Formats: sequence, C-alpha cells, structure tokens
Amino acid sequence: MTAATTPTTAPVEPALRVRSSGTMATRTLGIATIVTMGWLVAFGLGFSPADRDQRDAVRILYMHVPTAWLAYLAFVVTAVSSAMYLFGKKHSLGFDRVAGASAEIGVVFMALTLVTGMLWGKLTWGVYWQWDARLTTTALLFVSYIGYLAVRGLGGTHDQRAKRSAVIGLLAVIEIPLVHFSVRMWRSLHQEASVLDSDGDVDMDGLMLFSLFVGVVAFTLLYVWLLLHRSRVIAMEDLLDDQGLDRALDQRRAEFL
Amino acid sequence: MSGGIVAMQDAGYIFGSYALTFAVIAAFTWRVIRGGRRLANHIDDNDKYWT
Amino acid sequence: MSRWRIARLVAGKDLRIERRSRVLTNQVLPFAGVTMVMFAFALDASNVLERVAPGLIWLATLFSMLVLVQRSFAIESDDGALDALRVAGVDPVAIYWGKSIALAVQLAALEIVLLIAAVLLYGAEVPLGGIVLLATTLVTATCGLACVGTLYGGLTAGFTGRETLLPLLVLPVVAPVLIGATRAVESALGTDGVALSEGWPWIGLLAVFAVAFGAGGALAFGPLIEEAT
Amino acid sequence: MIGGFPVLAGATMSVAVGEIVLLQGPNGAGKTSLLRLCAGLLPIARGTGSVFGFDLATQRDSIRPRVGMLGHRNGLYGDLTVAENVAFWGSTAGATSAEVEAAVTRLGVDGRLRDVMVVKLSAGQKRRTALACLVARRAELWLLDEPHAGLDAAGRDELDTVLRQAVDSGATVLVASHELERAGSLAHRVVEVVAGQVHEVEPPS
Repeated sequence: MTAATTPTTAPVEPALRVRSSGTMATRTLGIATIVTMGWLVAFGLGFSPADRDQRDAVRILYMHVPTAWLAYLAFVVTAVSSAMYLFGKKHSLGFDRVAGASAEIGVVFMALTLVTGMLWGKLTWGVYWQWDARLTTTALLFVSYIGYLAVRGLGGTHDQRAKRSAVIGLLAVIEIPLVHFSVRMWRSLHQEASVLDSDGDVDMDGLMLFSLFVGVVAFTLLYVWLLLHRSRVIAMEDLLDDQGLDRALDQRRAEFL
Repeated sequence: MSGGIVAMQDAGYIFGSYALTFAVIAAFTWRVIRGGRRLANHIDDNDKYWT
Repeated sequence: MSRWRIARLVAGKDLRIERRSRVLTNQVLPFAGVTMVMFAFALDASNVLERVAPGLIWLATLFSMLVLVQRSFAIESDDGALDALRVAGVDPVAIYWGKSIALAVQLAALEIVLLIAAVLLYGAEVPLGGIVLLATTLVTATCGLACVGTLYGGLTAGFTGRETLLPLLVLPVVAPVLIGATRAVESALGTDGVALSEGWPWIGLLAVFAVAFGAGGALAFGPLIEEAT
Repeated sequence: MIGGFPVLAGATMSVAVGEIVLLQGPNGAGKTSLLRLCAGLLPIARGTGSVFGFDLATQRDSIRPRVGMLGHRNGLYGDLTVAENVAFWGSTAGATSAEVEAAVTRLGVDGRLRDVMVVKLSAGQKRRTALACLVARRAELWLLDEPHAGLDAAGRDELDTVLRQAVDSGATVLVASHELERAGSLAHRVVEVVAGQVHEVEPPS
C-alpha cells in the first residue's frame, strides 16, 4: 500500500507494487470516514436527546436519513455521469465506470434506507410500511436500479455496456418524477393510515440537527471513498477482460501463422 | 444525555438499525477492497490510473 | 422516404404477422382470461371483485403486455431481422413508432376483451356517462404502455435468454400507468361511488406519461438497438 | 473503385464495381470484421476507407442504404410469405411494387414459391428470398458472410449462379468464406485474410 507514495529509485520490485485500489488520498479519506462515523454513533446514540413525540426512535433517523441522502446522491451521480458519457465528445469509459460504481453503492444504501426506514416506521407509525409518496418512490427506485445493474451485466464490449446503461440511466430521469408524482396524486385521495399523525418530519433542535449533519458528512465521505475504490476496481476488471480477450486473439493468430 | 443506554426505549430496533447499517457497510467495503487487492496483482502498475 | 411511411410499414408488417400467427387471439387473450379467473379465486369475498375490477383489468393487461412485447421482438430477432433493419440504415425512430403502434393496437384489443370479462365475471357495470372517460383512459394508457414496452423490448431483444429481464425493467416504469389508469377507470365505472370528475386529472397524468416516454423512447431506441448485435 | 482501406492490421485493399471478391481465411481472422467495417457497422480505429465515395468514418448513414449484408441469418419474417418479405424490405427503401415483382422474378422465387410462408422454405430458398430482398432494396454492394453455410450442394450451385447474375446486373459482391473449392467457379479475385492481414492471392484460373 505504501508503495504508491514512497519514491523508489530502484526498479520496482514486486513487493513494492501497488497491491490495491488505494492511495494515500483514499486512505486519508477512509480514516476521516471512520472518525466521523464514530462521532455519528456517539452523537446519535449518546449526546443527542430523545424527541418529544418520537422519543428514542428518532435515533434511527441518524442512520436512515444519511443513508437515504447517500443513495440519492449516488443515483444523481449515476445520471450525471451517464449524461457525461453519452453526450461527451470522447465517450470516455471513465464516466461509465463512475456511473456503474455509483449505482451499485446506491442500491446497497437504498436497501439500508428501506430497512432502517421500516424499523423507524414500526416505532413511530406502528406499521412497517406506509404507502406514502416518498417511501413508495424509493422502493420503485430501488427496483429500477437493480434493473439498471442487470442491464450492465448483459455483456458485450465495454462500449456497448456503457452506451446501453447510460441510456437506461438517463431514462430513470424521466421515470422518477412520473412515479413520484403519480404516487403523491394517488395518496392525496386517501386517508392517512398512520397511528401517529406525523409524516415523519421532525422539528429538530440544535443538537439533533447537528447529529444529522455529522451523519450526512460521514456518509458523504464514505460515498466518495467507496466510489473511488469501486470505480478503480471496475477499471481493473475491464482491463483484465481486455487482456483476456487479447490473449485469446493472440493465441488464435499464433495457431494460424 | 437523555438517560442511559439501558433506559432507552425500543433499544432493539435502534441498535438493530445501527448494527445492520454498519454490518452492511463493512461487508460491502470488504468486498470492494478484496476485489481491488485480488485484481491489482494481475495488472501492470502503469495501467492503474490512480498511481 | 418519410419516417411516418416507414413507421406505417413496420406496424402493418407486425399486424399482418399477428393476423397470420394468431398469437394474440390464440395465446395471449386466453392467458389474460385465465388470469381474470385466477384473480376471482384469490379474492373470493362478496363484492370485493366488483370493487377491485378496474385494478384487475390493468394488472392483467400489464402481465399480458409482457408476453406481447416478447412476441413483438421475437419475430424480429428470430432470423436477425432487427439487425438487418439496422444494417440497412432504416430509421430507428420509424421502427420504434411502427412497433409501438402495432403493440398499441394489440393492447387495445386486449383491454377491451378484459373490460368485457370484468363486466361478465365480476359484475362491473359501465354507466353510459362514463364511456367517454373510459375510452380516453384506454387510449392514453395504451399509448404509454406501448411506448415503454417497445423501448425495453428493443433493449432485451438482442440477448437470447435474457428476456427474463423485461418484467424487472418494465414494471417499475409503468407503475404510474397502473395507478392512473386504475383510478380513471374506477371513476368511469363509478366504482365505490367515485365521481366521474375525479377521473379526468388522471388522464392528464397518463397523457404526460405517454408523451414523455414517447419522446424519450424515440430518442433512446436507436442507441439501444444500435449495439445489440 | 469502391474504396481502399487499411484493414484491421494495416493492409490495404480495394474492390472495383462489378467484381466478386472472395475473402478467405480461418475463422476469427477478421473476415467478418472486414465486412462489418464495409457495412459501416464497425467504427474505423485508424486509417481511411470509403464505399461509393462515401467516407466510412463520417458518412456511414449514406453508406448503409446502399449496402446489403447477409450473415448466417437471413433477416426474414417466417410468418410472412416470400412476396410479402420482399415487398416489406423493398418498401423500406422506397421501392415500387413493380421493382419488388422484378426482384422476386429475378431471384426465381416467383410462381409457386411466391405465396409460401418463409418458415416453410428450404434453407436454399430462404437464401434466395433474402437475396431478393437485397435486390428489392437496391443494395449495390453485397456483403455476404459464409453464404454457403447450411446449404446443400444444389443450393450452393444455385447461390453461385444467383451471385453471378447479380454482378452481371451491376452489383458488387464481397463474399467471406473458408471454402476454397468454390473460389474458382465464383470469384474474380481471392483475397486472403489471416490474422488481420490481407493478402491478394493468385486469381483463380
């Protein structure tokens, strides 16, 4: 790991080779992430007070809200880098890898958002699930991006994968507002079925707000760290794919020459 | 502090959500890092654009 | 050669193939019919069926649509015709419109049969005043569904054995159609005493959906089939 | 002159209008890539090429309608008749019904075959129908990838006859095939593609 930053005069020994997707920068970032996560736990479970209505259930929100923020951030990044790939002059595969890595991270954290949200809902509303617009949109979004990842796995060349998934990634931009709007229109016609008549928005005091802020910072750092690593790993996967292909072609040519 | 941890209401749900979140983060991170280490050995350093 | 003429050619070709092979009438319609009967088995309670009839019509439509979309692209990929169209430089937007039109026609036929089935099997009633709303709903919802179905059908067409991906991609996208069309039909039929006027806002949603995916699909279809070799 | 282009690994070749050129070589040597390149399906990484004077890098949309490519699949609709298939493909290129009829007659899929469903045809008849579609949409450059595959001896001879006729009426044909024995009866020139390199070989006597 240190090889990346240690200046070497001798030819690079195998022992000094870069053995991971990490660099000094990502390690610094990783440490910062762990430290802020520690703060988040301390504030979330310790320093911050219980809410007047929700009582201690509000502590789940310090996990729930930042994961949701991260997931939505990830999907925005996917859409933006899909557009950068598709409309960029060079059709750089780097943008495609960022889009793919970001969508993977987004799906993982959206799953966490849904689960922590259900736990919070059980405590606050008395039910795991409510058909409210935010929840339902999130669930459909989750399924859509699982589909996006499946499209990425369809095969073909890297350029084919990039083009195909960029188009799908951008179609989500049409899809999400329509889904959200339709669910909202649907629910507005019905009685709210909640036990507590709260829609989940809390009047937060200073310390609670600060805890949430710590959470958002921690998860943003985590996102950047994961994104850097994951897109580097995808780059290596692609490279190995190409090398495998080249080797197969060389072999084939050698047979006939 | 609003009471000790033991006095916390619905501690199972709350700790459960924290534990689950961190467990999933750890698992995902581990997978990414392991993938990176495994692949890095097969690839020339010059091809690693981040070095 | 105008875009519109090619679209008509493609649509005519698809419908002629359907007339010959009778997949819609001999396979998809019976499938949709048996789905309606199955719903009745699952929801066996007095007057529940009549109340949920509008939703069941659209659910059965969605499931049958998946089969129709697969069929629509199976005829293209069986012998490499979609590739050949692409190689020949036939305008992909025209192909998209043509296949969407053909799919819309088949969906419309399907929906009418399902509506009749709902009347016969579930005791749903169609009041005369609701017919205009009902017809508008059918048209706008069908356009939206056909656009989405053709778009994602084209994506999965190039990959033999990957048709399983289609439902996963299509169903979340058409959720607004299911919501909107069900509500609109509820108010057209007066299910549960829903007023007729409550249906029209949903037509707006369905129209926006159809236009958005009609335009987005026309733009996206070309790039999607372009590399599906 | 249809064009000269450095193919795959730097070799150059050109094909004149009205020629039948046979591309030979082992599987995976680049024959199919060469055909796809000419059809404007693959981007050119380096070098230049042109088809009918249109640049392969920038004017692919003008090339595609003039080029007919036939791989191991025929691109036909099984549930349509021979005539309907030819009519469909012809009309997408704006052919009149008279032109479609002419194509059907020229490829000998008229008469009794005309109204038979394609799904019921033999492999050779399907090939004929596919070629009739190329004629109907007025493709001037035919790119055929292993057209003999799946045909019996009679079907192969039949195909060769059709190709010679096509050339006589103005088409240019590039055939990829690894069957050397057909070269003599069919092609004006034979070009060997091995490992991405292109070599002209002795013209068949």
